[in-house]
Amino acid sequence: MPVVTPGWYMTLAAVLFVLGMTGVLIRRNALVMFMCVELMLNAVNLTFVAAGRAAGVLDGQVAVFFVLVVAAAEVVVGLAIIVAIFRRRETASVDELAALRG
Amino acid sequence: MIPEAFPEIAWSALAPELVLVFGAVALLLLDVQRKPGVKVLWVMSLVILAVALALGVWQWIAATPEGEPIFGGMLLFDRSAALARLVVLGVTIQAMAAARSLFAHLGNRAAEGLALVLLAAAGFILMAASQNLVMMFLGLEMGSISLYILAGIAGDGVRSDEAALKYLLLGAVASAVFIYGAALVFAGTGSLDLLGIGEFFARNLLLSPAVLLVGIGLLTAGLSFKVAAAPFHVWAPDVYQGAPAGIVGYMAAVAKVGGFAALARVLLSGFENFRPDWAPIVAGIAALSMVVGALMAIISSDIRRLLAYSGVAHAGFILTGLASGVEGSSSVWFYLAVYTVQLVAAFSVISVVGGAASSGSDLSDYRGLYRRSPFLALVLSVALLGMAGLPLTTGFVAKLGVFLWAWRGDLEWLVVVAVVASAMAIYLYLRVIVIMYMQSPVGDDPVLCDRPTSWALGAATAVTVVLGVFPQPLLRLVETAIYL
Amino acid sequence: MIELPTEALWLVIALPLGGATLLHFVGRWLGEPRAGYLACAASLAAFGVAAAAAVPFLTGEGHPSQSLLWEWMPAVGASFEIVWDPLSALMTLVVTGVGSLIHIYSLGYMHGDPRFARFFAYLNLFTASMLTLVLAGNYAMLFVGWELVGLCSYLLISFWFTRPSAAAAGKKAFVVNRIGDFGFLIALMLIFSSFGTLSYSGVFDRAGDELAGSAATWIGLMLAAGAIGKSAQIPLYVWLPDAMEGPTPVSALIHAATMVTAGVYVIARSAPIFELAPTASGVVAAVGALTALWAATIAIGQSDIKRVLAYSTISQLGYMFLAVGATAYVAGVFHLMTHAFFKALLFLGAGSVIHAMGGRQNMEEMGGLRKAMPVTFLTMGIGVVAIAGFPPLAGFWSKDEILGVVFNQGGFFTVLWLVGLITALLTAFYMIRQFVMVFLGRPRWPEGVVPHESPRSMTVPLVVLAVLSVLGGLVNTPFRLGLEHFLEPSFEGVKLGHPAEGVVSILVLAAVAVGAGAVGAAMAFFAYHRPPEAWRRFQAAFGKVWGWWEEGYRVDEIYGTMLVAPGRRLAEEAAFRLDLGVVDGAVNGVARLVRAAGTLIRPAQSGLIRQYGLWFGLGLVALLAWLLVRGGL
Amino acid sequence: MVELVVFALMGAGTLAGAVTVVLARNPVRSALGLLGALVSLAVIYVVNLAHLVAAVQVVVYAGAVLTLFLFVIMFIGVDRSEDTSETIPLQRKLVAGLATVVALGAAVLVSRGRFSWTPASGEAAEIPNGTVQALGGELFTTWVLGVEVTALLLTIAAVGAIALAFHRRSAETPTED
Amino acid sequence: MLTLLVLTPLLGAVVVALIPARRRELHLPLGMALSVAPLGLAGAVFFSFDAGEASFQMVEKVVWWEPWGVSWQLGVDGISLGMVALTAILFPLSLAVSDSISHRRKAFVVAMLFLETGLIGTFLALDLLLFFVFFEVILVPMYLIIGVWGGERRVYAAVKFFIYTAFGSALLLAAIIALAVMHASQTPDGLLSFDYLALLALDISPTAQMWLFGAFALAFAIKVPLFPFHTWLPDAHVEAPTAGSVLLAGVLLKLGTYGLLRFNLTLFPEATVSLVPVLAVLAVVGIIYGAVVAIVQPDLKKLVAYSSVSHLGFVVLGIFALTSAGLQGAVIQNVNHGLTTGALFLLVGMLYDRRHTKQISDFGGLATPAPLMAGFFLFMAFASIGLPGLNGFVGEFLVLVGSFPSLPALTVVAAFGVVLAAIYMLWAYQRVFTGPVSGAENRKLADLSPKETAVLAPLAALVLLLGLYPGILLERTAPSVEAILDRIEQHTDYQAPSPGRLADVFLSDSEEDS
Repeated sequence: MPVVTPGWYMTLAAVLFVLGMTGVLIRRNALVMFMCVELMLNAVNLTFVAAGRAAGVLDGQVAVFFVLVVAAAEVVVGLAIIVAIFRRRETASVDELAALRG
Repeated sequence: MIPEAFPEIAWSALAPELVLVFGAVALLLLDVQRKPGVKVLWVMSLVILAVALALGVWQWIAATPEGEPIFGGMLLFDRSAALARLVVLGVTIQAMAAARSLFAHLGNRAAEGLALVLLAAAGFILMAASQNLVMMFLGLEMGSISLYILAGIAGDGVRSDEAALKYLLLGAVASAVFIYGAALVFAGTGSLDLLGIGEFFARNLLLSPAVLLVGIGLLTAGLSFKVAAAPFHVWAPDVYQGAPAGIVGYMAAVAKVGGFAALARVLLSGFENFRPDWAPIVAGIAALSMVVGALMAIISSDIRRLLAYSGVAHAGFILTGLASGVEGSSSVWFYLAVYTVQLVAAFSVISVVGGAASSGSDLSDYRGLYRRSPFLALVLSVALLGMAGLPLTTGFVAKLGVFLWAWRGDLEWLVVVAVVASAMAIYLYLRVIVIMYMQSPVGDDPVLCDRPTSWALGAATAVTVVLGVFPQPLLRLVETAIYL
Repeated sequence: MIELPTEALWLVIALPLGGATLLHFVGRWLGEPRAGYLACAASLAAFGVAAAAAVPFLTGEGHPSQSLLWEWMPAVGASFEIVWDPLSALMTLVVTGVGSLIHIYSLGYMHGDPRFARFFAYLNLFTASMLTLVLAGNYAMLFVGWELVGLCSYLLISFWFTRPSAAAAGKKAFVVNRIGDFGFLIALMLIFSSFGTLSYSGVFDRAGDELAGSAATWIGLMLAAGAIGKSAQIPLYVWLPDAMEGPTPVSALIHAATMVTAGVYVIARSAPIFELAPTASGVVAAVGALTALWAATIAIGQSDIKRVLAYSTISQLGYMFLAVGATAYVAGVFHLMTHAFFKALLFLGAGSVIHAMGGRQNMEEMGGLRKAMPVTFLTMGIGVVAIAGFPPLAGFWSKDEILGVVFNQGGFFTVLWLVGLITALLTAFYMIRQFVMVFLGRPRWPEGVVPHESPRSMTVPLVVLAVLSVLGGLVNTPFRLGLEHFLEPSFEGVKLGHPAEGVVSILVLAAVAVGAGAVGAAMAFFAYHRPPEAWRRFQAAFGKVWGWWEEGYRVDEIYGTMLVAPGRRLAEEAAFRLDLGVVDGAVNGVARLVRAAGTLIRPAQSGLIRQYGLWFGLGLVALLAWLLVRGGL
Repeated sequence: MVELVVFALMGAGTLAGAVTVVLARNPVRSALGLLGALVSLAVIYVVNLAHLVAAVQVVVYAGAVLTLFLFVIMFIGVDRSEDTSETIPLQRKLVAGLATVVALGAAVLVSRGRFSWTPASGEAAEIPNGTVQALGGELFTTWVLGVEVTALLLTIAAVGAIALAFHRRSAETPTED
Repeated sequence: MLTLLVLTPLLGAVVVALIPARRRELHLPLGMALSVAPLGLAGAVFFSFDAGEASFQMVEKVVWWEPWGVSWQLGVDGISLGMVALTAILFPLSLAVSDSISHRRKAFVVAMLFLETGLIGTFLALDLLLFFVFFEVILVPMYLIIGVWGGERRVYAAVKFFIYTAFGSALLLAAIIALAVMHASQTPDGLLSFDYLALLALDISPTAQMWLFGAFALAFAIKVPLFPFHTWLPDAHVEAPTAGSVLLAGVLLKLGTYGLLRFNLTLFPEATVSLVPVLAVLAVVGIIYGAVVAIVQPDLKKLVAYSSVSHLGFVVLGIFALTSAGLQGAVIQNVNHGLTTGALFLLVGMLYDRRHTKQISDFGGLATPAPLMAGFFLFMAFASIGLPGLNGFVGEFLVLVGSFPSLPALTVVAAFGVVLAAIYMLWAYQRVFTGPVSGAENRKLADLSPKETAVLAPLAALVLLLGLYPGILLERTAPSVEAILDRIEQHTDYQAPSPGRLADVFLSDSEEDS
């Protein structure tokens, strides 16, 4: 019976991070992209927890707490901007926001 | 259960930031209560900044090169942090002095705007002083989120929205990458504290630090995004073009100061032992930034994009100094201090010429600016020549500094790339000067700028030239601001 | 007589130079004729000083001396220093003497020219330059004079610069001379590299010891190249006929009597070097002989009075080259001197004729001028006889000595002697032809031309020169080698070529030469002392050949198509195709390349957030990959 | 043993949720996928003795943040399926390539045993118990500055949201561009 | 004294800048008057210079950017002396002919005076970084002079000039940094230093010398300009206003040759010796190429510009001949070219002011209406051709005779440039000034005004003086030049050829046959 080590969690977190990143790259709905960013941050959180467990310190869990708050703040601001854009453009697709380029 | 070792709260060390934060809150409350005029709020914010700067100077004098850890090692207020504070506050004042018209345009949202500026400044200062990776992340987010909002707050429509969303989305990804890097470093060392990390390396001999290498890479990439270094720079031109002109200079400058301070602290203080590993990638990013920045700037026809790309190139120059190691950080600081002044001055001119909130900034608007406003043309020229690194401007001294240290740090190839790129870049600055001085004006109407703006611009120009000829004071100053 | 210290010789140069400077600045204010008087005075004064200084050599008490004026370029051993020995003395006297006469002549000839004073300024400047050349104590200073006379030649040929042909001729003269100078410069470099100095004394004293044979040959050849340019020898003679665009006194002074002889002077001066370089000497002699014949044939076909004389000059210079090439330096210098007399005389006479004919130079429009201008007729007649080499006039003695020396060298030189002999025949032919066409027969003057004798200022020099042409040859006859003794100190240690000893051979050779001349003269007289239709018939008998002669073998055209046109095309290709296209194109190409590189990466900046994210991801992965691969993965 | 089962189940749940977020056509489904992932993670946190974190995860994330998401989705009316075809050329291929490279790299690292963490000392370490008390002690002593900063962050977010909303109202009326 | 000399024009610039723009009639005369002050100072320096002394004189040193070992260090030796004097002479003259500058006259005068400070500073700087600062700063006023007051394609020309030269100096900066760092690593206290005299003591490996030499040489080759880096020059000259052309040709180009002589030869002796063939070949190609291209130029100014390429080839050849005569020739030819070509550009400018064209085909027979101008042009043309007695000859002759022992074949080719010079100069003169007057505008062309004559006369006098008595300069130059040669001989196994030996070496092939 294998013992679950922190490494397992970290690997899971890595996969989650990559999934989140992939989502950001392939989805064009800004809201979904934000969700994917949340996935990435959750991967970070899982890593922190697992690493904290491995190191035997609480710092990892404390870090999760802060990351959580940051994520919340980002979401608030992000959603406000998306709402603002949607009001004006009737779209949440980031592909249609490419006036600035070159 | 109250731990007996409740950390001492070093209020005095944080005095400037406290002033900023309480000032911001005061502005918001005042706005809610009394609805004072924009001018009152604006003057207030300047006063707050001035007080903070004064306290910052006091703190600079008090600071020691080794620094003093406060808040249980969350922050390290050493000379470099104190210098970062001075630079951030300095350019904030410079930018704010020239930004009255922007806040006038914001109308009833001026208080929010001003508060966000102050909070962003505080955030980046904290970021620069952070000794702890999570703390650094918090400072980074405090500054960045404020900037995301500022990018979207005052713009005149679609472009501003787009800029804000781009900045936010990509910034969030970059933040995630950064904090993931921090997490991996934590996994590899069991510590989030840069000093602790350093101690860990002192205790353990690591043969295969793959986790750490990835962590370093992610941290570097995340911060490279913030300072707009290639290939993590693509957002910068779009955001600089779309965000309100009156605030872009400030946004660019403080983000660069905070980002580079953090990068320097992480790499030089935490991972000094890994220099053989990270120096090549930093050098690579530097080279790529210089070349790509110059190439793209040459073909852009919008002055804001041009400056954004030139900013990419400058990030490359600064990284050149950074890659050379601890000693080179003094040159990084010199560069940051003088470049941000030029950057803010240039964008201030842009906001005067194109309107503080508008996003129109086509190069053709600058045709014959010399005739419409000799003063603005001169200011912009000096700023551009400074960025070009022409002797007798601070830009030259700054470039010389990073080149010198890079050469001493055995990065000869990078210096060669850098000098070639800087020669290439001269063309793009000249192009603007040509347009201003050697083409016939688009209109006859003179471009006027208000008095505080003029003062700010005049001061920036004077600083660029005077410190360009006699840079000794600043050189001595930054000499002590290295990451021991 | 007061003996002049050689230190004061700088006056010889300074006087005409001062005159030139003065005339340059205040000439217009002085006006005619005072400006001319000033110039004549300067020239005569220089003659006086030179004569006074030359006295010791005549009395046999003089010693060659060298005096330093001031340092010029110490690094290459060049300074302004004057050498005073019999050779330079003789040259100085010829230059100032003949020069003074021509100055005086010009008083009349240039009468009424709006730039009268300027003309005399140039004449004086020329005199000074030529004196710099002959008095120079080192090759560098020689080169100064060498080039300055070229400058004066340029200025004087294109004196009437509003005539495009005159302007072109001046430029041509200078440029062609420059080609020769190119060789001369190389000679100077070789000399400096070989000796570390350019001073005559330094060079000649050590020539025998330090000069490798090949070096001497090269130096000799390169010096000869310079001389060929200046003395209008094949292949660089083409400038001289065109130089006739200048006022006639200029042709007389510069393009007959003095400047063109500089080449001969240089070779004579460099005798110690040529002595070590028989090959170079041989080349000089061959070139001289060939030129003599070549130019003489062309002279036959000319109908312009001055062009005949011009080709004659080239031909005579060929004689001098033949002489110095045959190491008969004295004979060469001797002919140089006599030629200066009679050719100056001929040119001035021709000038007188042109003056009388109102500027016309075509001999076919002349004829029968004998009565209209008797002094000119007589003096020019003397000149013709002198150049044709009839005894006892000057030309006979000098030419005869040359032919004698050449014959005596034997071998290859025998051929050259034969060439010289034919040339003598041709010389007599074309000179008599000219004389007959101009002065004898019936007048063929165009309407409105009323020839008259020239003013006194012009005829007096003619007379003086005529006297010199008669008596000048007597300074060096086989019976009394006066000139050779005189020049001995200058050629100390140099083996001189001599004619064969013995009265019989001298007489036989002389007889052959004179006979050749007589044949030529007779032919010309009978062919041309008839109406023009008869000339045509005579000329037609030569078929195409006469046409070649008339057109000077079309050398100018050949040079034009073979050298000038391709050269110009090359220059145009270089300027407009290579420079603008390739070299500058590369520069602009780099700029374009930079822009192209920017444009190439521009699509990355698409404005699409997701794509930006992708770039971020790519960069990140690349960065991590590098870190890990470096860290051993 | 328990941990292994939890890891297997909740890990699978996390990934399933994540994949749903990434691939679902309907944003509401994505949000629900996110909810699944968040809750699964909360369970994993509990197994790792991060009790407070798990609680906060459920309350703040699954509760507040996700509600906000759903609210906005409904608010702006994009709760319909979207076309998931790719319009940017090469984007998908490059992303796939990137993911492959990352996966391969990670595989190589893991297979070589190079993906190690806190060596030596890590084995003996006691698992930190993230109770409210323990975490609270940490947060309000060592990390007190961080807590203050988070407060500021939330203030900023609030101020920003207000300012951006104002922006809408004021920008709608005047003529644009 | 030297500091004063450098700063006087700057002070002048400030004074002019303070005059209100509307008093435009004051700016030019004042600028001229102010530029006489440095001339006086330069004269004082020239005549108080100790001719027998090889090392730097009147050295002044003030620590400047202390942490990096940068100092304000000035000094003059035989090599810089002539250049400083030349600069000081040309400025009042070029200001005097700038009446045709009609707009932004104040800015023009300020730019000119600023330029003068930069130029004099470059020649006097003994600190490499200070040198670089001056070297680079010059670009700005020159850029403005071309770009603001120039002809039709002025912007293109100005930008090309700026970028091209800035590119060269970029690598120069890298090389200077390398030297400073090298100094830090070779001295016990580990301090950076840019002090030229201190850097001379460095021990630089041959490979490093090659690289550094290359970087220095590229910067200077572009400035000279050496073939094939010359194409910015014709553009810049054609578009620049008269004063700009005069200074460009007269002084700016000399920065390149000065730099080669001052820095390349002394700092990197080994690389110098081994790279002689490269530089000498480029120089000779430049001589011939510049002359050939000049022949067919339809634009008079361009013709003179290309002639500069040719003339400066001589200077470079002289430098890399590495003989005393060659080096002396190079130094004096630097000055000569400044005087004659400067004067030629002045004349072309005067023509342009009168006719607003520079096309040769637009002129013809000008010697009739303007004899004085024709005279000056011819005089300067002959000086440029290298007529003995005028200055150009002294330089060319010294260069040729000096180069022959070390580079015989190349020198022979170079000497042919003398022939080509005669062709392009005299042909141009022929087409512009001689023949019948063409066109009504040419017929009523005004001759030189007294002021213009007064501008040209001093140049003509100097041309003559240096042609006849170059000792005034040579005696001051010789010791410094010898010192450079000594240095090269000490640091390498190179031996400057002594005359009397090498002619045989050169001719040894043919000698074996005989």
